[in-house]
Amino acid sequence: MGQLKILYFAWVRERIGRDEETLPRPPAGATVAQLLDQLAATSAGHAEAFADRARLRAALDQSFVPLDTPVGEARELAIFPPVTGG
Amino acid sequence: MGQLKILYFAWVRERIGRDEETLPRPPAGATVAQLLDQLAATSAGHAEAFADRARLRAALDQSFVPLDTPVGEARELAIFPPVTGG
Amino acid sequence: MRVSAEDFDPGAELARLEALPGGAIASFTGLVRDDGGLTALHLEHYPAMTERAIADIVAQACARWPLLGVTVIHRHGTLPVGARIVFVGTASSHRVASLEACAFLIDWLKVSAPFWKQERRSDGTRGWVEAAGADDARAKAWGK
Amino acid sequence: MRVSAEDFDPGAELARLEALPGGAIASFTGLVRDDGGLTALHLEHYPAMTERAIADIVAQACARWPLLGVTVIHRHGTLPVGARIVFVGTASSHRVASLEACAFLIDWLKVSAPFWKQERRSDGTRGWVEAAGADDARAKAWGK
Repeated sequence: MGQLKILYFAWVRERIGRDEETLPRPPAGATVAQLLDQLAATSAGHAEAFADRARLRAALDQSFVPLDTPVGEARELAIFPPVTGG
Repeated sequence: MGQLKILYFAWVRERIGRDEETLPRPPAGATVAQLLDQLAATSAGHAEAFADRARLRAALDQSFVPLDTPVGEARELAIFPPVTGG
Repeated sequence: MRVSAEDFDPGAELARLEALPGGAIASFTGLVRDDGGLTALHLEHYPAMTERAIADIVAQACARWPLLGVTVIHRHGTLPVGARIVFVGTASSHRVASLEACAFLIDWLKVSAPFWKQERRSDGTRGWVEAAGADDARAKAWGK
Repeated sequence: MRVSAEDFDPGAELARLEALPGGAIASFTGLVRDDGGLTALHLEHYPAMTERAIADIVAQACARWPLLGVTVIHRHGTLPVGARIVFVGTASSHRVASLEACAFLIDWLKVSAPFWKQERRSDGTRGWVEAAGADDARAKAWGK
């Protein structure tokens, strides 16, 4: 088992109203997108933040991944808009 | 009529042994290359400097020109190797 | 490589690169630009990922070009108009290598370093900057 | 734009470009590189043509990219190993414009500014540097 820490940044963080939360690690094979479906049911803020998946990016253990990537053994998932640094 | 000032740079200058000379302006239609033929006959240094035309570049009144360009009304001709600045 | 809220001195950064034996130094500095009404940019970042992402970009550049030195500085926090945001400097023995690596690094920072810019305007409004598709296209043009 | 025997301060040049409203500053600095046995480069130039050639290159860059400022400095005379030779700095509102214009300017300086480098070596020999075909090809790649 174990825990999965989830981090939010920029307007994703603002809509959800928190910068992190911790969940039990999802079942083997569950993808980031499936986890977002599950989280979207937990609050109006989550639902709004995750409504348009095309505007979301994800990182597992600090590496960018597509949303259909299985969470696997990762300890940290981050959800955020496309980056705008530089 | 009038005069044509000729400037030499880098190893062209060294082989000729001077950095400039002045000639009567050549006849209408005469090209830079024809002028080099004429100058090559004036000293061993000129002959050596102008032996390999592929290694020479020219400027008429401070603008690069191909060697087959007529000298025309220009007042200053410069002969030099390909540039190596920057 | 530094990620910091602090300002930096581009002249001192260039001097450090000039002291290397390469002879060809390229740099890019990005500042907060006044587009009319902007007072500041606030830069949020993902600290645990930032260092890793920038180290990865620098390693890619070093694998691709013969570089003798690379400096990447990216600030975070609230930066007023005219403040420096980012600096990339490269040193090489080859002019083309230093220029290309510098352009590569800043292009990749734009699309793969986890920073988000929020505009703060003189009318009190705030808005997150949207990613430009052109940046993605330009970074992809470098291939992998 | 300056052609001078004097040294210059890249940090001060960058600061001047940063003071413009653009926000995107690119630079290139070229130094005398120690290739083993070199003690100095002597740079000869054609003064009456140099100013015209550099002004023409800068005008081409300004016609091609939306630049807010351009600095070109090229030294002549005898420059020891480690000395600065050339500086190109560009300021724009657009990252890509400043980077491309900077690369364009240094590429064109290499092939169209009337400077000739002579190497002076520790064994007392001197030799004129031969033009590299690659520089010509790279400058031509920018088109006209």
